Amino acid sequence: MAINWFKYSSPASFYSLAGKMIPLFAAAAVILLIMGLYIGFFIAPTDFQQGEAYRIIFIHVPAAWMSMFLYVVMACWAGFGLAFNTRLSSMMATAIAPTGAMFTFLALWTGSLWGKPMWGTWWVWDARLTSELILLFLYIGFMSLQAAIDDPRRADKAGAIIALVGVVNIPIIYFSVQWWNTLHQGASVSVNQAPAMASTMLMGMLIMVFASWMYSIAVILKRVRIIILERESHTTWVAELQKDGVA
Amino acid sequence: MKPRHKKLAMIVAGVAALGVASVLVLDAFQSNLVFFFTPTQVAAKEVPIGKSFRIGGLVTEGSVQREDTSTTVYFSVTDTSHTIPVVYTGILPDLFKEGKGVVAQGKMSDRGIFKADEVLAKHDENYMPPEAAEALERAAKAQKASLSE
Amino acid sequence: MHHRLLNCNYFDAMFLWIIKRDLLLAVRRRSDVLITLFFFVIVVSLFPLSVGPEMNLLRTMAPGVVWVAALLASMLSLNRMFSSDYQDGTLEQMLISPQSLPLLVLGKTLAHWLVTGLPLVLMAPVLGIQYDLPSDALFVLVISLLIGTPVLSLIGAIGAALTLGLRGGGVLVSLLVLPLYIPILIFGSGAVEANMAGVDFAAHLSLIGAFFFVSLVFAPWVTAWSLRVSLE
Amino acid sequence: MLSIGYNRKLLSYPFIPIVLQGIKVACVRGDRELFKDINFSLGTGGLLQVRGPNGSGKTSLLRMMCGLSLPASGEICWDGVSIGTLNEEYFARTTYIGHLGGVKDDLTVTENLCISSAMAGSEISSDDASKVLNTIGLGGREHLPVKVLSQGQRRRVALARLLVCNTTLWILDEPFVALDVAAVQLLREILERHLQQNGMVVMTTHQEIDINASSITQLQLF
Repeated sequence: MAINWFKYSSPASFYSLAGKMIPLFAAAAVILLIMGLYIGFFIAPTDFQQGEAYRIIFIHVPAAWMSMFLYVVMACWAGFGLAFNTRLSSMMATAIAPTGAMFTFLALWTGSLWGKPMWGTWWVWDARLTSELILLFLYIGFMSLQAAIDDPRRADKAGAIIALVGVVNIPIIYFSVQWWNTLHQGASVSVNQAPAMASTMLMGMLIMVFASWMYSIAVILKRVRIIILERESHTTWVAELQKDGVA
Repeated sequence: MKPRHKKLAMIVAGVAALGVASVLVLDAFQSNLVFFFTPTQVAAKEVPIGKSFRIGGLVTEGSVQREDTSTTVYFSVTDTSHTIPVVYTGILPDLFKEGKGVVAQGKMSDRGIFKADEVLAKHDENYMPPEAAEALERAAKAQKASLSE
Repeated sequence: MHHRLLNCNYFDAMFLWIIKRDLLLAVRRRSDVLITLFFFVIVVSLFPLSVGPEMNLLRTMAPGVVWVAALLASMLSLNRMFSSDYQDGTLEQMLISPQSLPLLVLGKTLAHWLVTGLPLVLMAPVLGIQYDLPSDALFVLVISLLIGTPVLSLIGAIGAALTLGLRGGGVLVSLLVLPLYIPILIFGSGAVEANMAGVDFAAHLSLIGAFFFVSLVFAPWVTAWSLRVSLE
Repeated sequence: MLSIGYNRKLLSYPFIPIVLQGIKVACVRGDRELFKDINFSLGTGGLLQVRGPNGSGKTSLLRMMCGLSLPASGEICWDGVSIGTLNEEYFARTTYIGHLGGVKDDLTVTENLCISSAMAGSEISSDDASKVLNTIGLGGREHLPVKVLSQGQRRRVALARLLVCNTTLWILDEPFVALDVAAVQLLREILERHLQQNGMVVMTTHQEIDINASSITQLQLF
């Protein structure tokens, strides 16, 4: 089956493709979310040292992963847009930022809720927590810079530069628990080691990760559609679309 | 200098600067840029004198003593080679247990006791049901017993 | 008289030209430089007034306070880095000059540091004395500022270039640049604290040094790129 | 032809004809398309006059020709090569004087000229500078800061760069604005001389000024 992928790099055709894909991803997100939460809160066993409070990992860990992952994806799209002057990839970057910021905030917030009963403090200035907080600032900086620039082309490029500069922070967050002896524990799931986690717990968590992915894709596609409409409002295809919508 | 040479010189200078930077980073990671100090470092007097700092390690098995009338707790922190006695008044976090990780902030007193203002529990990255933990522990004990025989 | 000062006859002196030009402009507009310095002094002096004169407390706070004030002061001056050149069209000329733009940017950054960063470094010991810092801690403070403030100028240049000519550029530049400043702040004040605590402080300084070299290589380049984007 | 006091040295114009060419150039500002499918071609010794009402994109087109901004689509080529890939090589052959003169208020007239010409790649001594300033009618004001000069005099400081630069292509945005009769006449002579020496000029102007050139092209924007 031959699909002409380049066809979808134009905003107009991507707009309709995204419209078809959103319901699929949204449905997948809802189903996985229900499954993940059910496993996490009803099936997964109590932890031997943290008791019930550990269950926050089912939200905290996916959120923290997504916060970093989305930043990298955002920077890639932005960099791609900067290098090849492709409008759609810059729009993708703009669409990712709010979701990334949301997940970063969620990771910080749930982590803080976890920290109080487990560590005995809401917040501690160790390397992991500080660098994750910087990540939130970077997302906010990216969004406000883009919001302050009226010309969309300049906004795309300027945002891309700041996003690429901020990428330095990602390895720092990820490796902070290895480089410094932080209060934050090391990774439970990593590429080169067997997970330090019972399998039901791991399954619940991974399902929640997939749920977050599906959710992010659905929301980002939705946002890209809106951005496309805004940016392309002067084109004929948008005008026709609006006419159809009225009729 | 011709422009081409100038460009080359700039690239060489840039690479050299990055080389220096990586040497500096490696150098920094050799020394202690730490969130907490270990009991060994405390014993070796590598810690701030007369200043507040953090000490981290495991709570020594059987060392926790609580006063009946107050919330003052005595325990010691170990990294298996050295052990430092700690005194703390206040509420301990849920995860504070003998044999588990702990990070305490405070000062060394003159008598070699660490007076903590704040005690934080540091848990590890392992998650498992209690039965599994017990089974692991039994296995470890059995192994130990078989080794000592 | 001044034009003789500017008369440099060796080849490829553009880097020096731009530094001399910016220094000359700073001399002609002394008040801009002095405002930054006064800001630094006033912010540092506000803390003893607000937290009380207890010397132990002040000594503990000093590294952090001096570093935060230095950071804010250097940020305050970032807006001026390119805006006047932008308004009178000289920035346009720099962008289409046959000289290497990153090198010109490096020259401007160096000039910026010489008129804003260096005075802060020189001023810091005086302010440290206000906080009753011991002399070796003062020394570490000055060294950490000496290595750290150029990084503030280098990274700040990126933010200044990106926000050129925008509404509310001043606030925006802080939003962009402050997160990137945090590591410098942590290790800069960390070095002084470590020294006061009697612990080895070299690791902190090494890390700031590493930041310096990395930003020396990449920041002018990114700034040049940002300027092209902003002027397009 | 009147003599122009200051003689440029070392004119390095190659005598192979060079062409500045625009192919289907388009410009978008914000959401609005200012122009599209603009074609032009300018050879050695040629003058290209860009005309059009306010807001038709004259300045935008000139900035594209300088390499300050990229066309939304289409290409501008120098000697057959897109100027986007030439960069510094191309910048060494062009001089641009825009709305903003690129003159610093806090520097003196001489300092301004020395620095701007150094930046453009041709350093001059202060003696050369004062000769040029005499020619352009700023004699006696060499050491005044530019901020005390009149609008027309500032404009002259900016235009003085044309007399010291060693470039082929001059891109001038409204060069005659704010100039008095004598200065207009002087600038006309400078331009004519440049064209005779196989230079190239692109300019926008609202005034009707007849310049003698072997080839004059008009480019009308709407």
